[in-house]
Amino acid sequence: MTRQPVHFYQVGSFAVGNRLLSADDRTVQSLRERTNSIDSGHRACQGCGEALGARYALDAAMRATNDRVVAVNATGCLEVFSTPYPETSWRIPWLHSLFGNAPAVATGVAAALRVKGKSDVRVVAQAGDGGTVDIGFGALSGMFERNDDVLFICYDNEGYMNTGVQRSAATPPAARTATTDAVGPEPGNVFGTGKDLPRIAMAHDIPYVATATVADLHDLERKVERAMELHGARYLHVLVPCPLGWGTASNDTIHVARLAKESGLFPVFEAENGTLTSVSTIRRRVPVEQYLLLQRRYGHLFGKNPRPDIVARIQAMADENIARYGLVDESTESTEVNA
Amino acid sequence: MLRQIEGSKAIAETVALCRPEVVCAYPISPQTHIIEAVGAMVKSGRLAQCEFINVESEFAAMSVAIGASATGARAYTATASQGLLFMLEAVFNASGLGLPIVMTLANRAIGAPINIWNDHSDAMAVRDAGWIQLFAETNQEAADLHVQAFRLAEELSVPVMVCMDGFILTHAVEGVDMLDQETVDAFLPPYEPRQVLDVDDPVSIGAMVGPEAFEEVRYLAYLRQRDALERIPEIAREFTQLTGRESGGLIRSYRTDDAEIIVVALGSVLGTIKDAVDIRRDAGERIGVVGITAFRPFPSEAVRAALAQARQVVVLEKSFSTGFGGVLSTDVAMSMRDLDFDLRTVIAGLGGRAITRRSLEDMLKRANDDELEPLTFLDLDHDAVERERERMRKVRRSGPSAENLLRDRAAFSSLPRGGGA
Amino acid sequence: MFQVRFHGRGGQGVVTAAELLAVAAFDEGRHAQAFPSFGSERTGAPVVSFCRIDDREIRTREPVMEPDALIIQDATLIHQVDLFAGLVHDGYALINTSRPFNELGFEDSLASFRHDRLITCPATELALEHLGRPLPNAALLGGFAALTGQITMKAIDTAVRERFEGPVGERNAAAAAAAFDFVASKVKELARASTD
Amino acid sequence: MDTPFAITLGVGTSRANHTGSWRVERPVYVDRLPPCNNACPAGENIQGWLFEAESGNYEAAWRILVHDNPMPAIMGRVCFHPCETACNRVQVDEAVGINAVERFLGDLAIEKGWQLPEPGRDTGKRILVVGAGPAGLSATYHLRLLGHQVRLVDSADRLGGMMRYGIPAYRLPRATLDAEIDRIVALGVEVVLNHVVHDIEEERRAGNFDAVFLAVGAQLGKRVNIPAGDSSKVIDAVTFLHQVAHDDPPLLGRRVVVYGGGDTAFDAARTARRLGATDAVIVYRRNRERMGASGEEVEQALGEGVSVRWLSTVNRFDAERIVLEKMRLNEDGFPEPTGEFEELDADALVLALGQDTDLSLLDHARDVTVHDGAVSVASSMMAGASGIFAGGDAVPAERTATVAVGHGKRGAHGIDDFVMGREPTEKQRHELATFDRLNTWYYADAPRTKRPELERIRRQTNFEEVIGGLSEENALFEARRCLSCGNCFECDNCFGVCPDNAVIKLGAGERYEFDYDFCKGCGICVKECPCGAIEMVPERI
Repeated sequence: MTRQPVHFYQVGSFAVGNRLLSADDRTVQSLRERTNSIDSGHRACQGCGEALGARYALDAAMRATNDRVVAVNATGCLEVFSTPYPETSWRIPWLHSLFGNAPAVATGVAAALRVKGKSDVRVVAQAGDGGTVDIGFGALSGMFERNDDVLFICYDNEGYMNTGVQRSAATPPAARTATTDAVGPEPGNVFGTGKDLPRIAMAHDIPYVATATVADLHDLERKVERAMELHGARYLHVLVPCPLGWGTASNDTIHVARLAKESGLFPVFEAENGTLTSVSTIRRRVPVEQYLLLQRRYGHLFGKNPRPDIVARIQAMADENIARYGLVDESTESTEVNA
Repeated sequence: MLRQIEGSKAIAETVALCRPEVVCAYPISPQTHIIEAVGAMVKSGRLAQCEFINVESEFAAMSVAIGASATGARAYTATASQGLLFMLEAVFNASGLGLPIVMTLANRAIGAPINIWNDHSDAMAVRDAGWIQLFAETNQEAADLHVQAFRLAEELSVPVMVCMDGFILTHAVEGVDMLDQETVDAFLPPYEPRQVLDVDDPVSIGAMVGPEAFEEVRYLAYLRQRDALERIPEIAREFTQLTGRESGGLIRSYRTDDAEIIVVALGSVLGTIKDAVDIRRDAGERIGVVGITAFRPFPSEAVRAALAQARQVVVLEKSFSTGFGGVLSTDVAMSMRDLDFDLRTVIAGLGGRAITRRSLEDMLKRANDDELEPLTFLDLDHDAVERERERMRKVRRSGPSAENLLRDRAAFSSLPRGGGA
Repeated sequence: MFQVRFHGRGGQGVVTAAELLAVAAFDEGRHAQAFPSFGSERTGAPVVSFCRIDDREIRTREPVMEPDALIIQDATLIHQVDLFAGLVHDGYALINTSRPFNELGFEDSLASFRHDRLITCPATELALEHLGRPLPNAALLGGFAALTGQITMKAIDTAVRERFEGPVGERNAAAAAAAFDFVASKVKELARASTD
Repeated sequence: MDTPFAITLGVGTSRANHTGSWRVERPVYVDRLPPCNNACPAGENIQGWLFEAESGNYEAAWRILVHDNPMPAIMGRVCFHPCETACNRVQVDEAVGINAVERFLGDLAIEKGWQLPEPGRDTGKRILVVGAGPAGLSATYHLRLLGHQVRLVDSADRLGGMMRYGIPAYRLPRATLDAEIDRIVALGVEVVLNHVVHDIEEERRAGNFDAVFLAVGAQLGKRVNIPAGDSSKVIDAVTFLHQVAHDDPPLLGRRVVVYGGGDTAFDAARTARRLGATDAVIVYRRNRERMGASGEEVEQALGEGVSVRWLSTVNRFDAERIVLEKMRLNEDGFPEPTGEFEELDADALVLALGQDTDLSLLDHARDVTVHDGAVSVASSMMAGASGIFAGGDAVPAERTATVAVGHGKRGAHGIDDFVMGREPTEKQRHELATFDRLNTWYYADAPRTKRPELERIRRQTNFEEVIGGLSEENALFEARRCLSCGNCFECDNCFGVCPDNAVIKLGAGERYEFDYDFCKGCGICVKECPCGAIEMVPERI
C-alpha cells in the first residue's frame, strides 16, 4: 500500500478545528480570538443558518484583512435580528440602508474609502436571497458591471423568511412557501422558474464568484480568504438553511446544508473572471429524498399522497448539476453512506 | 467672477468648488448637464479627490451617496422627476440616517402622461421625506445655495435638496458670479461626519427602531429642522458677508411694505411675477411678492410676519394636490392661522406650461378686483376640458384623457410651446 | 430689452446660437439670457431657442412671446411652424436661404412687417465655404449683428472664438464675418432702395 | 463617537439580551465509555493514551498505558486486541490499529529506558504471588504501586510463565519479554524461582502473608484418547512449545500434524515449520468461521505454508499415517461425524486441544471453590477463602495474556481493599459510546496502516519476529485515526457551529463550556459533535 503522509488528522479536513494543527492551518472559527462579528444576544431563531453563515464569512474576512472590514447589510432577517434598538450584535462597522440597495450602498462605501485613501479597509455587502436575486438584483448587476471593490455575500435561505416564508426567485421547485402553496396538480413552487445568480454573476466576468454552504466551514473560509485577496466585484453565494422556512429541526441546519451539497442539488464551486476554476466534489452521494425528507416544505411529496414523479424531477435537477459541474469524482467516489 | 454661463454648468462648477468626494450620476432630463459637467471635471483631473460613479438607476445613485456619506465622504448627486420617485425610498433613508447628502433637483413634472418639462410636482412629492428643500429663484442663487447647502447639511446632519426649475434655470445661459475656491474653502470647512463607518471605532448604523423610540427619532428630526430655521438665515448672512451677495435665507419679500395683496411663490417664476407686479404697481395696485427659499423646513413665522398685513394672499403654485388643491397654500394657510385674510390659490405652469407676464398681470388685476376664485388654474383651456368632459359623459370609458385632449388641440404642432414647452 | 427667437432644426446649433449671442452681449457689458425651448426633439425636428438682451437685470422667465428679431436657420420650417408669430411689427428677421425672398412663400404672412428688416442670407453656403460643414449658426450671428446693430461684430467674433477652439473657431468666425459683410451690404442696399 | 439617537448603536450591546431564556433543552458535555476501553481485558484507557500519542506525546501516552498495563511491548505483540474488534471505526473504514500503536509505545519505552512509576509508600503488608505469568506479573506491579511488599514465586527457572514457555519467540522476542519483566522486578520484588507451592495455606502462614494472589496458569496439555502405535510420536502442544522455549526442541520429523483449532495449534504448526517440517497440517473439526484462533494468526500461518484440514477429526495414528474422519456441522453448528475417512502421512502428532490447571495447592484451602478445573472468584478476584485471590488461566475466563493482565490489576486492587480493610468499591462506568452517537462525517477517510511483515520466506526458517513495528510516522498516523468515541477531543466543532457564540473555548486541554446566558438550545452542537460527547437534556420548567 502507499504510505499515508503523516499530516493526517482525525478530523483535520472537516471539523472546525483541531488541536493538532498549527494555528495558521486552523479555521478562523476554531480560534478563541475570532472576531465574533455577529455577537451573542442576537434574535435569530434557534439553529439559524444565516447567523452562522454571517459569522463564518465575516470573521474570515476580518482575519484575511487584519480586521479592516466594513459591512453593508440589506434589509432582511439578518438585519432585523441583529440590530433591534437598543442592541446591536455587530462588532464590526456596519451599515444598513434598504432592502434593495445594499450593492449600491457598498459601492458608495468603497468609493468613499478609496477617495479617503483607506485602501486597507475592505467592504463586504450582505443580503439574503430576496435582497440579492430579486429586489437588489439591478443594483447588484450594476455593482458587478462597474467592478466595484466589494465582496457581496448572498445568504441564500431560498425564500423571504423575514416576512413569513414567501417565494423568492431563489426558491427551488416544489418547495412550499406561503405564496406557493402545496395545492393543485403541481404543488409548491413551479418548476422551470427561478434565477441562478452565481451563473449570472459569472456572466459579468467579475474577478471571483463562488458558492459555499454552512456545512463546509473550511471551504467557506478559504473562499472568503480568496475573495479578499482579489479586488473588484466578488460574489459569494452561501446556502444557509432556515429551520423556520424549510421546516427542519433546529439541530439539522448544518446537516441539511450538507445534504444539499452531497445530493448535487446545490453545486459548490468557484470561478474567476467568468471561468469555472474548481468544484467541490460530492464525498458521500445521497439521493435527493434524503435531503427532501428532512424538510416540511417538501412534506407534500411524501406521506399520504406521495409524488414520486416530482421527487424524480428534483433528482433529475441534481443529476443535471452533477453532470454540468462534474460533481462526482469518479476516481474517489465512495459508496452511498448516510452523510 | 461674473460669467455668462449655462445654469447647469454653473452648478457643476460650484459643486466642484465644494470639493465633493463621491458624485453619483444617472441621466435624467433636465439635470443631465450638471452631472455631465462634474463627470468631465473628475475625468480631466480638474476635480481631484473625487469618485465619479455612473450608476444603473437613481435608486442606486442615492444609495451610493448614502454609502459614501456614511463612510465620511462628502456626497453629491442630482436628479429630477421620475428619477426622484425612483430613488424615493433611499431619499427617505438618507434623511432617516441623518446623512448630509446634497442633491440638486432639477424640478420637472411627474407622469403619466410623461412630461419632461418643469413644474414642482417632484419636489412636493418628497416634501415629507425629511430633507431640507431650498428653492432657487435664479441660477446665481442656485449656485450659491449649493455652497450653503453643504454647510447646512453637514452642520445639522440633514440632507439638503437644492431645487431649481428644470430647463428654465438649468438650461438658461445667463450671468452668474462664480465663486472661487478660496472663498468656498473659507465658507465650507471639511466634512466632519457625526457618525462614520470606522474600523477603529465600529458602530452599527441603521438599526431597526420599534415603537419604543421611533416617535422620539422623528421628533428629534423635527427639532433639527427647527434648528435649520435658525441656521439657514445665519448661514445666508455669513455668505453675504463673505461674497457681498444675498442668496438663500428663508424668504424674500418684494414690494410688500404697503401691499394689500401679496403673491407667494417658489423658484424662477418669481422673476416674471416681479415684472408683472411692477406693472400693476404702476397701475396703482398695492401688490407685493414673497418668495419662499426654504420650503422645508417651512418658515411659518417668517411667512406669517411677511404676510400679516395683507388683505389677500395669492399662492401661485407649480404643483397641486389632486383631490384637494394647493400644496404650498396649505402651509401658508397654517402659518396664517387666526389672521383675517383671503387666500387664493393659483395653479400655474404645470408640465412646463409657460407662465407669461401677461397672464400674471391679468390674474393680479382680477385679484385686485377680488374676482379671483379660491382655486384658479392659470391659462386653462376650458374648451378642451369641457369637450373631454362631454365625451366622458357620453362614453363611460376610462383611459388617458391626455390623448383625447391632444387630439383635440389642432394647434398641437404649432408654435411655441414656450418656456416650458 | 431686445428679444430674439431662433428657429432651426435639431442638430443645426440653434441652442448654441442663442447662447453665443447671450455671451457676446454679456461680453459687451449687458445683461443677457439665453434658453432653449426645452424640447425632447431629435435631430431634424423643429427647434426653438431664445435670447434676451437688456441693460438691466432680466427677471422674466417666460418664453419670448413677442420677439424683436427672428433668426431662421432653415427657411423650410415655414411649412411646419408659424415662424413669424408674435414678431413685433417693426421687428427683424434674418432668414438663412440662398433663394430670393420672394420665392420663399412668406409674402402673405409678412405683409404687416417692415420689409427692409426682413433679410435673407445664404449662411449655409457661407458655412460650407468657410467651415466645410453646413452649420449656419455662427454665420447668422454675424448677419444678425449687421442687421440689428444690437451687438458688435467684434463681440460675436470673440464669443465664437471662445466657444470653438482653434481652427474651428477661426473658420466659424470667418463665416460670421462673411455673413456680416453680406448682410451689411444688403441692408445698405435696402436702405438705398427704400430712400430711393 | 457622538452617534445619533437610536439609529446608530455601539458594539456589544446585544450581550444585554440573554437569549438563553428561550431554551427548552440544554446541551451538556458528557464523557462516554469508548468501546475499545470497554472491550480491553486489561482495562486500559486506550482512548486516553491514543489521545496523547496523536500529539506525539509518546511518553505521556506510555504513562497512561502503564497505569493499567505494565507490559505494553508484550501486549502490543500477543494481544488479540478485542479493542479493535469493538472499534467504532470498523463501521467507517477499518478499525484503528490500536495494538500496533501499543507495541510502538512499548518498544519506544524500552528503547528510551522509560521507567515505571515509583512504588507506593510502604504499607507494611506482605503479599504472596504464586505464578509469574502475565497475571502474576501484573498483580505484582499493581501491588507494588499500592505500596505492598510482594514475594513472587514460580516453579520455572525464569519469569514469564506462558509468555515465555507458550508463545513462540517469532511472536514475542525474548529481549522484549525480559525487558518488561525486569522493569517490574526493578520496582523491588522478592523473586523466588524453581519453587513449587504445594499447600497455599501453609505457604501463606510460613511467610506471614496478608494475602495471596494465585496465578498458576494452565500448564497441563489436555490429552484425548487417540489410538496410536508405539512408534508414533504424539506430544501435546504445551510441552512442545515449552521445550522449544528451552532451546531443547523435540525431533518431530518432516511431516507434522497439529490437532486443534486454537492459537496454540497455530503456534505449534508455525513453530514446527520453523523447526524444519515441510508439511505442517492443522486438523480441526469445525470450519474456519468457527475456529478459536485469530484471523490474523490464521492468515499468517497460511502465508507461511501451514495447511488446514477443516471439518476433520483425528481417528487414529498409525506409524507414519494418520486417519482422519470427515465431519459436518449440524443445524446448531456442532460437528457431527460423517463416517467418511481419509489418510494423511505424518511423522508426529501435536495435540493442541486446550490446557488444564494444576490446583492441588488448594487442596487444604478452606472455602475455595474449584469448579470445572477453575477457581471461582468474585469480581475483586477474591476466591472464597479470605485473603486468597486468583486470576489468569486458573479462573474461569478467556485464557489470554491480556485477560490475565487485567486479572492481575483487579486482583491487586481487591487485595489492597482487603488488606487495608476497605469495602470493595465498584467503579461507576460511563454509558457506552455507541456508533450511532457519532457524526462520522467529520472523520477523514483513511484506511489503517498495516504493520510491515517480514518476507514470508524468512519467517519459515527462523524465530525472528514476524510482525514488525510501526515507524513513528505510521504510529502517529494510526493514532490519529482514533474517533475518540464519546469523549471530547477538542475538535472545536461545538465552538464553531453555535449560531449564538454560546460555547466558550477554555483552551488546550481544558475543553469547552456552554454559556447558558446565550445558548438557545438549538442542538446543532450535539448533532455536529463528531464523537457524541454532548447531549441535550430538558430544562426544568
